Amino acid sequence: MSQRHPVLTMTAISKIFPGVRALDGVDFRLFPGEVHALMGENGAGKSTLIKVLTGVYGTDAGTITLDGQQVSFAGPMQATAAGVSTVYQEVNLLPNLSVAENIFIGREPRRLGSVNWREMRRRAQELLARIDLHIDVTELLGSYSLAVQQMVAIARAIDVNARVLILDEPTSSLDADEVAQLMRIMRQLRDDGIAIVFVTHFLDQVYGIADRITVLRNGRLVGEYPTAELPQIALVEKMIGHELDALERLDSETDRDRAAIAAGEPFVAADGLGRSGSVAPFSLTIHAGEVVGLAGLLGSGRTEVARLFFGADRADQGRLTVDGAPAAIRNPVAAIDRGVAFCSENRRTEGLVGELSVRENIILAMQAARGWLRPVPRRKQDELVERYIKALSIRPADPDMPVRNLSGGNQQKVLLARWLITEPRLLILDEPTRGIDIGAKTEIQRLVAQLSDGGMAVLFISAELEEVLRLSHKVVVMRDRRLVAQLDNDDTLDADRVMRAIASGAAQEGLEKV
Amino acid sequence: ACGNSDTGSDAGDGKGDGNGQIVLGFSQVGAESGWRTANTNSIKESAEKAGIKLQFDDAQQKQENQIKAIRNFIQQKVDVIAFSPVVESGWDTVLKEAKDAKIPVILTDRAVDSADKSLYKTFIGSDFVKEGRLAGEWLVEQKKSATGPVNIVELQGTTGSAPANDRKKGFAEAIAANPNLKVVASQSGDFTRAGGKQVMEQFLKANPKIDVLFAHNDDMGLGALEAITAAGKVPGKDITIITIDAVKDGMQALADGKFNFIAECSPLLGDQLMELVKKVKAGEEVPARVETQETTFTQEQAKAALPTRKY
Amino acid sequence: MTTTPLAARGPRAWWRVPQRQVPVLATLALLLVMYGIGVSQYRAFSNIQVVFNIFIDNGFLLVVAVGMTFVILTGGIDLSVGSVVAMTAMVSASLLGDGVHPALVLLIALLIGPALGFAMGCVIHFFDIQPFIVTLAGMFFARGMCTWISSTSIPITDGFWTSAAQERIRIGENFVTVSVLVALAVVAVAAYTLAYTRLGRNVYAIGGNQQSALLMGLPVGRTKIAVYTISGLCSAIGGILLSFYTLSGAPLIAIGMELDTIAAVVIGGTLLTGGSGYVFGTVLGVLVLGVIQTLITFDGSLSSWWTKIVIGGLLFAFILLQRLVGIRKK
Amino acid sequence: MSTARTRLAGVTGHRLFWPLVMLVVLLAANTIYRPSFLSVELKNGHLYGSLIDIVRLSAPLILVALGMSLVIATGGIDLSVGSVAAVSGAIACLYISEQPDQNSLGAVLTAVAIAFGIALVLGAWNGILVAGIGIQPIIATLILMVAGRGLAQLVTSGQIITINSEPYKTIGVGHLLTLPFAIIIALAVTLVVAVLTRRTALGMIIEAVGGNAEASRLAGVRSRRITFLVYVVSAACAAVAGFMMTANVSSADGNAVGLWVELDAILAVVIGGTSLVGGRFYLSGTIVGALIIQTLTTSVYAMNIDPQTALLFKAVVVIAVCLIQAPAFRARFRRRQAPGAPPVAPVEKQKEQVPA
Ligand SMILES: Nc1ncnc2c1ncn2[C@@H]1O[C@H](COP(=O)(O)OP(=O)(O)OP(=O)(O)O)[C@@H](O)[C@H]1O
Ligand SMILES: Nc1ncnc2c1ncn2[C@@H]1O[C@H](COP(=O)(O)OP(=O)(O)OP(=O)(O)O)[C@@H](O)[C@H]1O
Ligand SMILES: [Mg+2]
Ligand SMILES: [Mg+2]
Repeated sequence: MSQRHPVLTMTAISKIFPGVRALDGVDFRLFPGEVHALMGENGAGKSTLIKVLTGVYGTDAGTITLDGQQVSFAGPMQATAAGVSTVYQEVNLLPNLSVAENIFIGREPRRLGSVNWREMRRRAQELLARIDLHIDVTELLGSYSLAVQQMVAIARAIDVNARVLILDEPTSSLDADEVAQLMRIMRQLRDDGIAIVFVTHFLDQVYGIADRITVLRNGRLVGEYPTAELPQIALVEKMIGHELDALERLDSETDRDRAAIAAGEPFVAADGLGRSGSVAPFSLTIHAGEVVGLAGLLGSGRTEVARLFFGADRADQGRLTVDGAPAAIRNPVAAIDRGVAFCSENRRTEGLVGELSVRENIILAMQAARGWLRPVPRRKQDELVERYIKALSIRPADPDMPVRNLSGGNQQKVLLARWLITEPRLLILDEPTRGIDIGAKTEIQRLVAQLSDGGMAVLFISAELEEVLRLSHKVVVMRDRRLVAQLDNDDTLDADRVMRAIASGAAQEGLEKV
Repeated sequence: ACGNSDTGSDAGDGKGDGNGQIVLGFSQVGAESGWRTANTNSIKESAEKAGIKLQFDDAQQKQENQIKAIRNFIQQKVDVIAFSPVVESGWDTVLKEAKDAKIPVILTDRAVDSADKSLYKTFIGSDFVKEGRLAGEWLVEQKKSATGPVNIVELQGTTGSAPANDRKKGFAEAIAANPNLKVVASQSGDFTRAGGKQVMEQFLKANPKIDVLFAHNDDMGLGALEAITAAGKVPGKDITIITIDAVKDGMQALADGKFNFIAECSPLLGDQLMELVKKVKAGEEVPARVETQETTFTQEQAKAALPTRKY
Repeated sequence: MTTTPLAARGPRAWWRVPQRQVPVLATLALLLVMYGIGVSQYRAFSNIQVVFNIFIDNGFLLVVAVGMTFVILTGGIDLSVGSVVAMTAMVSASLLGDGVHPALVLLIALLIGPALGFAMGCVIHFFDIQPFIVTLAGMFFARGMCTWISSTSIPITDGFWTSAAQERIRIGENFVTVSVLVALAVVAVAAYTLAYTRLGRNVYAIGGNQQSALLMGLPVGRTKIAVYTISGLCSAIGGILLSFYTLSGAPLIAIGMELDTIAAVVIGGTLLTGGSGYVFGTVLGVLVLGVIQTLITFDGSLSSWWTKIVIGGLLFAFILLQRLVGIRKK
Repeated sequence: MSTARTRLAGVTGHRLFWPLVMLVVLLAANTIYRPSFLSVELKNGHLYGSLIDIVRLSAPLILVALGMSLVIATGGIDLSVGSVAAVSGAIACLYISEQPDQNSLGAVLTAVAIAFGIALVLGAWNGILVAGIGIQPIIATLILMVAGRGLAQLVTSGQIITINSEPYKTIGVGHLLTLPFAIIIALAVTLVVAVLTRRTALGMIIEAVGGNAEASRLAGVRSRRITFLVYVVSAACAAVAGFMMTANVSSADGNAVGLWVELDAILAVVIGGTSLVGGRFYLSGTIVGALIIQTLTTSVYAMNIDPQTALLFKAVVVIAVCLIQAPAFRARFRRRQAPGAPPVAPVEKQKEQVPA
């Protein structure tokens, strides 16, 4: 393999942000026809390396050669023109344009110089069909869920005739099925001789497809390895930089006494709650100390359910009781007053305020609940922020850094910290582990378990069925925007059964029917 | 002079009426100063007195708006159109339209520079150049015995506006008669008191010896008064103050000895205008130019005139 | 291995208006209502010429507003338009006064605006300075040029200009002017550009999210500069039309026009944050302002201050209804 | 690297550094033109001089700009400040002019209270349109900008109301401890706004709303209430500025008071480093911005620049201010001097997004 010429080489790349050395002499090689995984903890410098390559950032040192020619792109436009097609980490699309346009903008099919809309729609439909996405391509992109948007971004990238395809955490909000689709396409492209850079925190995906792995740690290169020669344990050790003792399995969590939990009064109970055009009426109870997992396919309406509980959207049918008393949760303020917290899936548009510092983002919800006249005392702020920066290992550990300068995973942790410090009674987590590295992920899972032990109710949504199963006492299955089953997470429940429930959409297995 | 009463009046709802009442479409520049408001009120009152129905339009200081208003008057088929042009140039097109529609036009307050004099019947108003000249001539007369240089500062109106241009020109022409009279500083005070005050403050600091202040209107002069007092000088004595307009507050200052001379620019041309409207409507011959009755005031004259001033 | 197709949305009936067009259509409906009120109140209002006059009197505003639409769609703003209009008219008048050939004058006048726009666009893009402040400086500059050229208004007597100004294009009983045709042509070209060219689509993209547009490999810098150049060009055309309209150049003309244009664009449903809006909406916005003004002239009983209060009131009523209609249809 | 150098970098890197440099340059230019420009003397127990004038005259602008900073921080804009200033000044003067004893302190206080109250109502009107009905701020406040001007003229009947009230006059031209009273008021209001926003959590919450409204809503911030509030505060500031402007000349001119002040205020805010997109706001920057603008105006008069070219001069200075302030511009310069220095990444500030 090393006999072939790399299509891309990056040598001794350094990138310094004010106060942060994001990349320090990193080398990277990419060969045609391979899938090359770029691995590292949150903040290791993966996204920065990619942005340096495509010219979003200038380098402070180092050279880049593409096809033996030294290049220095002034921006993604030039990179794209040179055959480097990229899906950046956050979904960077245009919510105000249609899906079709998002795929084709910049290279729209034209006739006599003017954009050929009909052709564009047709080709968009075709392309999305290839990745098995059947949506109305004339609709505005912004009206679709994050996962759909991620698929669209992928579709856009793979349609270009590129020699190098870069995918920065493309799978962070995708379900198993979509991931499988993506893998299939990646294989196809690889076989066509395209070089693919693949960033992810899912080890099984890496071992499922990657030919080689480059590991970064703290902005430095750890090494480059053929996948076959690097066992999983070794990979993780290389990423975190020490022995893997902190990562013991979390399996005791679901052993807690489900009966005891269920015997108590439910904390919240939805009775026929629904919103026309969004979620069909459903009933669901969540007890104190209970973790309820929501499973379902992309766009099945899990996020919408969460938003109804939180008052982010207003329910137009049914009732909600909190602590046995009817509660009209019409807006987030009302929900927060009753001890409900909602960590939304789209940290960029619905979560963080990019310009504000890590500290301010963390205390925002707490402050909002206290009202602006009673500021959280500085000492308390410092103490809380300090604690959660440590607990979630947010890096860099600088509370005054604007949050937009943090890496994606670290941003996610900040968002989580915001809600944890409010000590809610019901914590709704919508994809809380999106883009988070394995170390931190285990940490978060443990935290959730611990909190629920302490009596907190948790509604847990994740694209990873594994995770849902591991944490929840009860798994609620959604399909086509209706709640189709509630499964107790006893010894008999496994991913397979949940998948079957999703697929059949019915409760043939004697499960509680809704 | 009060604004609320106008709206209550039944002056015109645009539907026109067939009882032979003359309908006059009048487009005013705006309501940018007390002078202008007095002008508007004079016209409204006179129209009512003369039994003429007034279609009033306020152009908010924009020529575009005035042209639009005239077009609309044509559509409404008013009997006579009158307007105070915001600027001198650029009226030919719309005036031709009026002519084609056989609606006579009267200019008030300011002239236009159309080459084709048949586009309007007559002009009634003041001559800004003359006002500046009157101010300058009085000064020349006062200072004819002065041996040393006389330092004059000038507060101009809004840069680019017709009164500012003309008054500056007239004044400069007049004082050219005496080489001792020199304008040492000239800035725009935007016709406002605050502007006059602010500019005068700096004049006083930058020029140790100021003998004369010439302000393009009373308001700027009144603002400058405050700056002069604050600088520890006595207005009217240490600094001779000449202004134009003769609005009430200005006349008061003149009577109090704070101003020295005002060249009048009378806004009260309502009655004269209505006379002309009737004549024009009746098809009678009218003079090509009618000047408003205007005068100048010294301190003594102001004391005498003040009790009977209307605005 | 296959995903269940996402819950399909009902087939779109042919008569169902796409969501995105609802605000514009609501605006159109309200405009018609307002016109209807005028007709019912004032007899002469129903003359077709009144409608034509609205176009004649607002032709230059329309052209300038079209340019502003481009800028606002990218999320920017151009405060210099009013001054550039005045400067163009001033330059034309003074050159014509000097006896320069009208064709050459036209060319020069049409170059100055875009040149200034281009310069402002470059400063905005390359030095990453807020458009507001850059175009404000541009506004001062252009207005300063006006008073610098002449502090008095300059009449135009050139034959080409006067004939362009006074040429009446008959439509039955009524007429429009050359300006109206020019304005409509500009609208058509702009609408085509926005909908059917890459430049136009990039304009929307930048307004949606500039950072994303950059990462998607779109020519952000080029588009931004182009947009301010286009706005400069439209202002220049507007300036020419204004000089047709008034047959003169005056240093203080078109003061505050930037606010009128921004108002027209925003009333037409374009978001000031960028990314959403249509040229057709802008046309409606200009017409709304025109109709309000015509209503007030036809009324003819308002004092100066009531005129302003009523303009504010009508604007409020219109925007409120626009919001309510828009919300209900959603 | 030497500590002196890093310290220097710390100073030049400060947000206020370049605006202050500009201010100093303007003052220096004036001093070169007329060496006595900077001199301040004591006249009748009052400080007297061009510098004092500049600060006193910028007081109303500072006030308006403070309110505007908060509005802009929420991502809005308030065009109506000039009209609100005119209305409140007109109402106060009208009330005073109708009193038998214009010098009665009680009457003046009542006048100011009434006018202030009405200004709050106008601010609330703006707030309701923006926060309640959801009209775009620029157009919502444009309504009051137009109608408010008419309102002010209605109050004054299109005339200039001249008053003769010492207590009222004090607001504009009085002195306290040798300092112009207007400066003291401006300082006091600045202090109040600063304490209100920086000692409570209001400032951060405003910045959160301006930075990402949806995220703030989902974090439990009552964004509408905050948005509403800033328009009221802005109107309140404008009202005080209106009192100052009218007291300065002891008369209310419904047409001229506060004309175009909204543009100056926005310019001051922007020069001060606050982005029009919303988010972070800098009160100290705003004040420096206002001082720069007033210095510029005063320079035109003090250096006797021909009014016909005054605007060109302003254009040049404004563009110089923003160029020098722009990091991208300075970086370009530095790179030319020291080749090899890192190029700047074109990271544009964007609303509602957190690039990874
Ligand atoms: N614009 C910026 N300004 C300052 N620091 C930055 C900027 N962008 C990234 N960084 C810092 O650079 C480091 C590397 O970030 P990067 O986004 O490359 O991490 P990553 O490996 O992609 O992490 P993740 O897995 O969380 O996405 C982080 O410490 C981050 O805080
Ligand atoms: N077929 C569809 N047509 C249009 N919009 C859809 C469709 N499917 C999903 N959406 C969009 O996706 C969202 C609904 O999915 P929601 O986010 O509730 O699902 P989810 O189960 O959380 O899935 P995801 O994994 O996508 O987050 C809505 O905002 C909706 O607009
Ligand atoms: Mg990353
Ligand atoms: Mg979801």
